[in-house]
Amino acid sequence: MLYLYDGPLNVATILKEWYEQEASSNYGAYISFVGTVRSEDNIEGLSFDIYEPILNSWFDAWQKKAAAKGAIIKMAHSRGDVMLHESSYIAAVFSPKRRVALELIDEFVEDFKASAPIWKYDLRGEKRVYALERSTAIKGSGLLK
Amino acid sequence: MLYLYDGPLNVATILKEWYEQEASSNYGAYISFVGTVRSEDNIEGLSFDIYEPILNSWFDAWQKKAAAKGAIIKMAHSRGDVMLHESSYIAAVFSPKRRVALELIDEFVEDFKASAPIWKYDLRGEKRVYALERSTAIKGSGLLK
Amino acid sequence: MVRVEFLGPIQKEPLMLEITNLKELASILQEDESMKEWLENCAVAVNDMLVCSREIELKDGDRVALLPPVCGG
Amino acid sequence: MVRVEFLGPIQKEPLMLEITNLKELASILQEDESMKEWLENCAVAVNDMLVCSREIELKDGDRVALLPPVCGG
Repeated sequence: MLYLYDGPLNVATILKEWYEQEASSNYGAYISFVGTVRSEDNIEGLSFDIYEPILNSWFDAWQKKAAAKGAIIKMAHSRGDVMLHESSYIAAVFSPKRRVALELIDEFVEDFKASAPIWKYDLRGEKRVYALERSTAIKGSGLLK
Repeated sequence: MLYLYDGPLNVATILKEWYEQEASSNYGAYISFVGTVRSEDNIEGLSFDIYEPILNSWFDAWQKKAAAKGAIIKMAHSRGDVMLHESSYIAAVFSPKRRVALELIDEFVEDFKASAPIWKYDLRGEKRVYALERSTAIKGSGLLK
Repeated sequence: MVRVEFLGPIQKEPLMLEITNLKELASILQEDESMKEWLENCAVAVNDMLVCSREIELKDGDRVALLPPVCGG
Repeated sequence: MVRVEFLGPIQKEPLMLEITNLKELASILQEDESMKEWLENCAVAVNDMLVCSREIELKDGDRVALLPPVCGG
Protein backbone atom coordinates (compact mmCIF):
# COMPACT_ATOMS: atom_id res chain seq x y z
CA MET A 1 0.00 0.00 0.00
CA LEU A 2 2.78 2.31 -1.09
CA TYR A 3 1.95 4.31 -4.21
CA LEU A 4 4.48 6.35 -6.21
CA TYR A 5 3.37 8.80 -8.89
CA ASP A 6 5.20 10.88 -11.47
CA GLY A 7 4.43 14.52 -10.66
CA PRO A 8 1.87 15.94 -8.22
CA LEU A 9 -0.65 13.80 -6.36
CA ASN A 10 -4.36 13.88 -7.05
CA VAL A 11 -5.21 14.29 -3.37
CA ALA A 12 -9.00 14.08 -3.57
CA THR A 13 -8.90 10.90 -5.66
CA ILE A 14 -6.33 9.18 -3.46
CA LEU A 15 -8.11 10.02 -0.19
CA LYS A 16 -11.38 8.77 -1.71
CA GLU A 17 -9.86 5.54 -3.03
CA TRP A 18 -8.22 4.73 0.29
CA TYR A 19 -11.47 5.39 2.16
CA GLU A 20 -13.36 3.12 -0.23
CA GLN A 21 -10.71 0.38 -0.07
CA GLU A 22 -11.32 0.08 3.67
CA ALA A 23 -15.06 0.80 3.62
CA SER A 24 -15.98 -2.56 5.10
CA SER A 25 -12.81 -3.33 7.07
CA ASN A 26 -14.43 -2.13 10.32
CA TYR A 27 -11.82 0.51 11.11
CA GLY A 28 -13.28 3.27 13.28
CA ALA A 29 -10.51 5.79 12.58
CA TYR A 30 -8.97 7.00 9.31
CA ILE A 31 -6.39 9.71 9.67
CA SER A 32 -4.51 11.18 6.74
CA PHE A 33 -1.66 13.64 6.40
CA VAL A 34 -1.22 15.61 3.16
CA GLY A 35 1.98 17.51 2.41
CA THR A 36 1.69 20.43 -0.02
CA VAL A 37 4.45 22.56 -1.57
CA ARG A 38 4.55 25.97 0.13
CA SER A 39 5.60 29.21 -1.49
CA GLU A 40 8.73 30.29 0.37
CA ASP A 41 12.23 31.53 -0.44
CA ASN A 42 11.05 32.26 -3.99
CA ILE A 43 11.08 28.64 -5.08
CA GLU A 44 8.93 27.68 -8.07
CA GLY A 45 8.41 24.14 -6.88
CA LEU A 46 10.15 21.06 -5.56
CA SER A 47 11.50 17.95 -7.21
CA PHE A 48 12.04 14.51 -5.72
CA ASP A 49 14.33 11.53 -6.28
CA ILE A 50 13.30 8.24 -4.68
CA TYR A 51 15.34 5.09 -4.13
CA GLU A 52 12.61 2.51 -4.24
CA PRO A 53 14.25 -0.69 -2.94
CA ILE A 54 15.05 0.84 0.45
CA LEU A 55 11.81 2.82 0.55
CA ASN A 56 9.92 -0.44 0.09
CA SER A 57 11.72 -2.24 2.90
CA TRP A 58 11.38 0.78 5.20
CA PHE A 59 7.65 0.89 4.45
CA ASP A 60 7.20 -2.86 4.94
CA ALA A 61 8.77 -2.60 8.40
CA TRP A 62 6.26 0.13 9.31
CA GLN A 63 3.39 -1.93 7.95
CA LYS A 64 4.40 -4.78 10.29
CA LYS A 65 4.62 -2.36 13.21
CA ALA A 66 1.13 -1.06 12.39
CA ALA A 67 -0.27 -4.59 12.00
CA ALA A 68 0.88 -5.42 15.54
CA LYS A 69 -1.51 -2.67 16.69
CA GLY A 70 -4.36 -3.80 14.43
CA ALA A 71 -3.76 -0.88 12.06
CA ILE A 72 -2.70 -0.37 8.46
CA ILE A 73 -0.69 2.38 6.79
CA LYS A 74 -1.01 3.75 3.25
CA MET A 75 1.37 6.18 1.64
CA ALA A 76 1.65 8.04 -1.65
CA HIS A 77 4.59 10.13 -2.87
CA SER A 78 5.56 12.04 -5.98
CA ARG A 79 8.58 11.45 -8.19
CA GLY A 80 9.97 14.42 -10.12
CA ASP A 81 8.56 17.93 -10.15
CA VAL A 82 5.74 19.25 -7.97
CA MET A 83 4.90 22.94 -8.29
CA LEU A 84 3.67 25.48 -5.70
CA HIS A 85 0.41 24.52 -3.93
CA GLU A 86 0.52 21.04 -5.42
CA SER A 87 0.84 18.05 -3.10
CA SER A 88 3.68 15.53 -3.03
CA TYR A 89 2.98 13.33 -0.02
CA ILE A 90 0.06 11.56 1.63
CA ALA A 91 0.29 9.21 4.59
CA ALA A 92 -2.71 7.56 6.22
CA VAL A 93 -3.46 5.22 9.10
CA PHE A 94 -6.60 3.14 9.56
CA SER A 95 -7.19 1.60 12.99
CA PRO A 96 -10.07 0.22 15.01
CA LYS A 97 -9.95 3.06 17.58
CA ARG A 98 -8.66 6.60 17.54
CA ARG A 99 -5.63 6.55 19.87
CA VAL A 100 -3.63 4.15 17.71
CA ALA A 101 -4.29 6.19 14.57
CA LEU A 102 -3.45 9.53 16.20
CA GLU A 103 -0.19 8.22 17.63
CA LEU A 104 0.90 6.16 14.61
CA ILE A 105 0.41 8.95 12.08
CA ASP A 106 2.70 11.20 14.12
CA GLU A 107 5.43 8.56 14.56
CA PHE A 108 5.18 7.46 10.95
CA VAL A 109 5.40 10.96 9.45
CA GLU A 110 8.34 11.88 11.66
CA ASP A 111 10.25 8.71 10.84
CA PHE A 112 9.42 9.21 7.18
CA LYS A 113 11.07 12.65 7.33
CA ALA A 114 14.14 11.24 9.08
CA SER A 115 14.62 7.96 7.24
CA ALA A 116 12.79 7.51 3.95
CA PRO A 117 15.26 7.50 1.02
CA ILE A 118 13.84 10.48 -0.82
CA TRP A 119 15.81 13.56 -1.86
CA LYS A 120 14.30 16.99 -2.29
CA TYR A 121 15.42 19.72 -4.70
CA ASP A 122 14.26 23.32 -4.96
CA LEU A 123 13.23 24.42 -8.44
CA ARG A 124 14.56 27.91 -9.23
CA GLY A 125 14.75 29.17 -12.78
CA GLU A 126 16.14 26.27 -14.80
CA LYS A 127 17.98 24.84 -11.78
CA ARG A 128 17.29 21.87 -9.51
CA VAL A 129 19.08 22.63 -6.23
CA TYR A 130 19.50 19.91 -3.59
CA ALA A 131 17.82 21.09 -0.34
CA LEU A 132 20.72 20.03 1.87
CA GLU A 133 20.02 22.46 4.69
CA ARG A 134 16.45 21.11 5.12
CA SER A 135 17.52 17.47 4.85
CA THR A 136 18.28 15.00 7.63
CA ALA A 137 21.24 12.62 7.70
CA ILE A 138 19.93 9.06 8.08
CA LYS A 139 20.73 7.45 11.44
CA GLY A 140 24.19 5.88 11.24
CA SER A 141 25.50 8.32 8.64
CA GLY A 142 29.23 9.02 8.46
CA LEU A 143 30.17 5.33 8.48
CA LEU A 144 32.74 5.74 5.71
CA LYS A 145 34.30 9.05 6.79
CA MET B 1 -15.97 26.05 9.32
CA LEU B 2 -18.22 23.76 11.31
CA TYR B 3 -20.57 21.71 9.15
CA LEU B 4 -23.51 19.67 10.47
CA TYR B 5 -25.33 17.17 8.27
CA ASP B 6 -28.46 15.06 8.70
CA GLY B 7 -27.34 11.43 8.47
CA PRO B 8 -23.98 10.01 7.37
CA LEU B 9 -21.17 12.15 5.99
CA ASN B 10 -20.05 12.03 2.38
CA VAL B 11 -16.39 11.67 3.37
CA ALA B 12 -14.78 11.86 -0.07
CA THR B 13 -16.71 15.00 -1.02
CA ILE B 14 -15.98 16.77 2.26
CA LEU B 15 -12.25 15.96 2.24
CA LYS B 16 -12.08 17.18 -1.38
CA GLU B 17 -13.98 20.40 -0.69
CA TRP B 18 -11.82 21.27 2.30
CA TYR B 19 -8.64 20.61 0.32
CA GLU B 20 -9.88 22.82 -2.50
CA GLN B 21 -11.01 25.59 -0.14
CA GLU B 22 -7.40 25.94 1.08
CA ALA B 23 -5.71 25.18 -2.24
CA SER B 24 -4.00 28.57 -2.41
CA SER B 25 -3.74 29.36 1.31
CA ASN B 26 -0.10 28.20 1.42
CA TYR B 27 -0.61 25.61 4.13
CA GLY B 28 2.01 22.87 3.91
CA ALA B 29 0.12 20.35 6.05
CA TYR B 30 -3.49 19.12 5.90
CA ILE B 31 -4.36 16.42 8.38
CA SER B 32 -7.82 14.94 8.69
CA PHE B 33 -9.43 12.49 11.09
CA VAL B 34 -12.49 10.48 9.97
CA GLY B 35 -14.64 8.59 12.48
CA THR B 36 -16.61 5.63 11.12
CA VAL B 37 -19.25 3.51 12.86
CA ARG B 38 -17.78 0.13 13.80
CA SER B 39 -19.66 -3.13 14.00
CA GLU B 40 -19.48 -4.14 17.66
CA ASP B 41 -21.84 -5.38 20.38
CA ASN B 42 -24.41 -6.17 17.69
CA ILE B 43 -25.41 -2.57 17.15
CA GLU B 44 -27.07 -1.66 13.84
CA GLY B 45 -25.79 1.88 13.90
CA LEU B 46 -25.47 5.00 16.02
CA SER B 47 -27.59 8.10 16.37
CA PHE B 48 -26.56 11.57 17.50
CA ASP B 49 -28.15 14.57 19.20
CA ILE B 50 -26.29 17.88 18.99
CA TYR B 51 -26.79 21.04 21.01
CA GLU B 52 -25.62 23.60 18.50
CA PRO B 53 -25.26 26.83 20.52
CA ILE B 54 -22.64 25.36 22.85
CA LEU B 55 -21.02 23.34 20.07
CA ASN B 56 -20.55 26.58 18.13
CA SER B 57 -18.95 28.45 21.02
CA TRP B 58 -16.71 25.46 21.85
CA PHE B 59 -15.63 25.30 18.20
CA ASP B 60 -15.01 29.05 17.98
CA ALA B 61 -12.71 28.86 21.01
CA TRP B 62 -10.70 26.12 19.24
CA GLN B 63 -10.57 28.13 16.05
CA LYS B 64 -8.99 31.02 17.99
CA LYS B 65 -6.50 28.65 19.60
CA ALA B 66 -5.57 27.32 16.15
CA ALA B 67 -5.29 30.82 14.68
CA ALA B 68 -2.72 31.71 17.34
CA LYS B 69 -0.55 28.95 15.81
CA GLY B 70 -1.22 30.03 12.23
CA ALA B 71 -3.56 27.08 11.68
CA ILE B 72 -7.24 26.52 10.94
CA ILE B 73 -9.64 23.77 11.96
CA LYS B 74 -12.59 22.34 10.03
CA MET B 75 -15.12 19.93 11.41
CA ALA B 76 -18.14 18.01 10.15
CA HIS B 77 -20.57 15.92 12.19
CA SER B 78 -23.76 13.96 11.62
CA ARG B 79 -27.13 14.56 13.25
CA GLY B 80 -29.48 11.58 13.61
CA ASP B 81 -28.81 8.06 12.39
CA VAL B 82 -25.55 6.74 10.95
CA MET B 83 -25.40 3.04 10.13
CA LEU B 84 -22.50 0.53 10.29
CA HIS B 85 -19.44 1.47 8.22
CA GLU B 86 -20.82 4.94 7.55
CA SER B 87 -18.95 7.97 8.90
CA SER B 88 -20.25 10.52 11.40
CA TYR B 89 -17.27 12.74 12.16
CA ILE B 90 -14.46 14.52 10.32
CA ALA B 91 -11.98 16.92 11.89
CA ALA B 92 -9.15 18.57 9.98
CA VAL B 93 -6.27 20.93 10.64
CA PHE B 94 -4.41 23.00 8.06
CA SER B 95 -1.12 24.58 9.12
CA PRO B 96 2.01 25.96 7.50
CA LYS B 97 4.23 23.16 8.87
CA ARG B 98 3.62 19.63 10.03
CA ARG B 99 4.26 19.73 13.79
CA VAL B 100 1.40 22.14 14.52
CA ALA B 101 -1.04 20.04 12.48
CA LEU B 102 0.02 16.74 14.04
CA GLU B 103 -0.26 18.09 17.57
CA LEU B 104 -3.46 20.11 17.09
CA ILE B 105 -5.43 17.29 15.52
CA ASP B 106 -4.69 15.09 18.53
CA GLU B 107 -5.60 17.76 21.11
CA PHE B 108 -8.68 18.80 19.17
CA VAL B 109 -10.08 15.28 18.70
CA GLU B 110 -9.50 14.41 22.36
CA ASP B 111 -11.15 17.60 23.62
CA PHE B 112 -13.99 17.02 21.16
CA LYS B 113 -14.60 13.61 22.74
CA ALA B 114 -14.51 15.06 26.25
CA SER B 115 -16.39 18.33 25.76
CA ALA B 116 -18.44 18.72 22.58
CA PRO B 117 -22.19 18.71 23.40
CA ILE B 118 -23.12 15.68 21.32
CA TRP B 119 -24.93 12.62 22.61
CA LYS B 120 -24.58 9.16 21.15
CA TYR B 121 -27.20 6.39 21.03
CA ASP B 122 -26.87 2.78 19.96
CA LEU B 123 -29.43 1.62 17.42
CA ARG B 124 -30.71 -1.86 18.26
CA GLY B 125 -33.93 -3.18 16.78
CA GLU B 126 -36.39 -0.32 17.03
CA LYS B 127 -34.59 1.19 20.04
CA ARG B 128 -32.30 4.19 20.45
CA VAL B 129 -30.26 3.49 23.59
CA TYR B 130 -28.14 6.26 25.17
CA ALA B 131 -24.48 5.11 25.24
CA LEU B 132 -23.91 6.24 28.83
CA GLU B 133 -21.06 3.83 29.56
CA ARG B 134 -19.02 5.16 26.59
CA SER B 135 -19.80 8.81 27.35
CA THR B 136 -17.72 11.33 29.29
CA ALA B 137 -19.07 13.75 31.90
CA ILE B 138 -18.15 17.29 30.86
CA LYS B 139 -15.58 18.96 33.13
CA GLY B 140 -17.38 20.58 36.05
CA SER B 141 -20.29 18.10 36.02
CA GLY B 142 -22.19 17.45 39.24
CA LEU B 143 -22.65 21.14 40.01
CA LEU B 144 -26.31 20.70 40.98
CA LYS B 145 -26.05 17.43 42.92
CA MET C 1 -38.79 33.56 34.69
CA VAL C 2 -35.83 31.33 33.95
CA ARG C 3 -36.14 28.58 31.36
CA VAL C 4 -34.44 25.28 32.29
CA GLU C 5 -33.74 22.78 29.50
CA PHE C 6 -32.65 19.16 29.71
CA LEU C 7 -30.44 18.20 26.80
CA GLY C 8 -29.68 14.98 24.93
CA PRO C 9 -30.96 11.80 26.55
CA ILE C 10 -32.72 13.39 29.56
CA GLN C 11 -36.40 12.73 28.97
CA LYS C 12 -37.78 15.80 30.67
CA GLU C 13 -39.75 18.78 29.38
CA PRO C 14 -38.31 22.29 29.88
CA LEU C 15 -39.28 24.09 33.10
CA MET C 16 -40.11 27.78 33.60
CA LEU C 17 -39.02 28.73 37.13
CA GLU C 18 -38.93 31.81 39.33
CA ILE C 19 -35.37 31.42 40.60
CA THR C 20 -32.49 33.83 41.11
CA ASN C 21 -29.50 31.49 41.28
CA LEU C 22 -28.36 27.90 40.61
CA LYS C 23 -28.63 26.91 44.30
CA GLU C 24 -32.38 27.34 44.09
CA LEU C 25 -32.44 25.27 40.92
CA ALA C 26 -30.42 22.54 42.63
CA SER C 27 -32.92 22.42 45.52
CA ILE C 28 -35.85 22.09 43.15
CA LEU C 29 -34.27 19.39 40.99
CA GLN C 30 -33.04 17.39 43.98
CA GLU C 31 -36.69 16.80 44.89
CA ASP C 32 -37.26 15.08 41.53
CA GLU C 33 -36.30 11.42 41.97
CA SER C 34 -35.96 10.95 38.17
CA MET C 35 -33.23 13.60 38.13
CA LYS C 36 -31.07 12.06 40.87
CA GLU C 37 -28.53 10.34 38.63
CA TRP C 38 -28.49 13.14 36.08
CA LEU C 39 -27.55 15.68 38.74
CA GLU C 40 -24.47 13.58 39.51
CA ASN C 41 -23.13 13.62 35.96
CA CYS C 42 -24.58 16.72 34.29
CA ALA C 43 -22.72 19.93 33.49
CA VAL C 44 -24.61 23.24 33.55
CA ALA C 45 -24.72 26.06 31.02
CA VAL C 46 -26.24 29.50 31.57
CA ASN C 47 -27.16 31.27 28.34
CA ASP C 48 -25.08 28.67 26.46
CA MET C 49 -21.91 29.22 28.48
CA LEU C 50 -20.71 26.35 30.67
CA VAL C 51 -20.46 27.42 34.30
CA CYS C 52 -18.63 25.89 37.23
CA SER C 53 -20.08 27.76 40.23
CA ARG C 54 -23.54 27.61 41.83
CA GLU C 55 -23.14 31.22 43.03
CA ILE C 56 -24.12 32.60 39.64
CA GLU C 57 -27.07 35.05 39.71
CA LEU C 58 -29.96 34.41 37.34
CA LYS C 59 -32.27 37.07 35.97
CA ASP C 60 -35.54 37.13 34.08
CA GLY C 61 -35.12 35.64 30.61
CA ASP C 62 -31.98 33.64 31.40
CA ARG C 63 -31.72 30.11 30.03
CA VAL C 64 -30.16 27.23 31.94
CA ALA C 65 -29.26 23.90 30.31
CA LEU C 66 -28.24 20.57 31.84
CA LEU C 67 -25.74 18.62 29.74
CA PRO C 68 -25.36 14.88 30.43
CA PRO C 69 -22.15 12.96 29.57
CA VAL C 70 -21.17 13.45 25.94
CA CYS C 71 -19.83 11.18 23.20
CA GLY C 72 -19.48 12.74 19.79
CA GLY C 73 -17.53 11.23 16.94
CA MET D 1 33.26 -7.31 -8.04
CA VAL D 2 31.15 -5.06 -5.83
CA ARG D 3 28.96 -2.37 -7.34
CA VAL D 4 28.95 0.95 -5.48
CA GLU D 5 26.14 3.41 -6.22
CA PHE D 6 25.75 7.05 -5.22
CA LEU D 7 22.13 7.99 -4.66
CA GLY D 8 20.11 11.19 -4.92
CA PRO D 9 22.11 14.38 -5.33
CA ILE D 10 25.61 12.82 -5.43
CA GLN D 11 26.82 13.42 -8.97
CA LYS D 12 29.00 10.38 -9.33
CA GLU D 13 28.82 7.36 -11.63
CA PRO D 14 28.63 3.88 -10.07
CA LEU D 15 31.94 2.11 -9.37
CA MET D 16 32.80 -1.58 -9.81
CA LEU D 17 35.40 -2.43 -7.16
CA GLU D 18 37.35 -5.50 -6.01
CA ILE D 19 36.79 -5.05 -2.28
CA THR D 20 35.91 -7.43 0.54
CA ASN D 21 34.62 -5.06 3.21
CA LEU D 22 33.47 -1.48 3.86
CA LYS D 23 36.82 -0.43 5.33
CA GLU D 24 38.42 -0.90 1.95
CA LEU D 25 35.62 1.11 0.35
CA ALA D 26 36.14 3.90 2.90
CA SER D 27 39.87 4.03 2.05
CA ILE D 28 39.16 4.29 -1.65
CA LEU D 29 36.48 6.98 -1.32
CA GLN D 30 38.53 9.03 1.14
CA GLU D 31 41.05 9.60 -1.65
CA ASP D 32 38.34 11.26 -3.77
CA GLU D 33 38.22 14.94 -2.79
CA SER D 34 34.71 15.37 -4.29
CA MET D 35 33.41 12.74 -1.83
CA LYS D 36 34.79 14.34 1.32
CA GLU D 37 31.60 16.06 2.47
CA TRP D 38 29.37 13.20 1.36
CA LEU D 39 31.30 10.73 3.48
CA GLU D 40 30.49 12.87 6.53
CA ASN D 41 26.72 12.78 6.03
CA CYS D 42 25.98 9.64 4.02
CA ALA D 43 24.44 6.43 5.32
CA VAL D 44 25.40 3.11 3.74
CA ALA D 45 23.26 0.24 2.50
CA VAL D 46 24.51 -3.20 1.48
CA ASN D 47 22.13 -5.02 -0.84
CA ASP D 48 19.45 -2.43 0.06
CA MET D 49 19.73 -2.94 3.83
CA LEU D 50 21.07 -0.02 5.88
CA VAL D 51 24.18 -1.04 7.84
CA CYS D 52 25.89 0.55 10.80
CA SER D 53 29.23 -1.27 10.97
CA ARG D 54 32.27 -1.13 8.67
CA GLU D 55 33.16 -4.72 9.64
CA ILE D 56 30.64 -6.16 7.20
CA GLU D 57 32.10 -8.62 4.68
CA LEU D 58 31.40 -8.03 1.00
CA LYS D 59 31.31 -10.73 -1.63
CA ASP D 60 31.21 -10.86 -5.40
CA GLY D 61 27.94 -9.42 -6.70
CA ASP D 62 27.10 -7.37 -3.59
CA ARG D 63 25.71 -3.88 -4.07
CA VAL D 64 26.65 -0.95 -1.85
CA ALA D 65 24.74 2.35 -1.87
CA LEU D 66 25.58 5.71 -0.32
CA LEU D 67 22.53 7.67 0.88
CA PRO D 68 22.92 11.40 1.48
CA PRO D 69 20.61 13.35 3.88
CA VAL D 70 16.96 12.81 3.04
CA CYS D 71 13.91 15.04 2.90
CA GLY D 72 10.73 13.43 1.63
CA GLY D 73 7.29 14.92 2.00
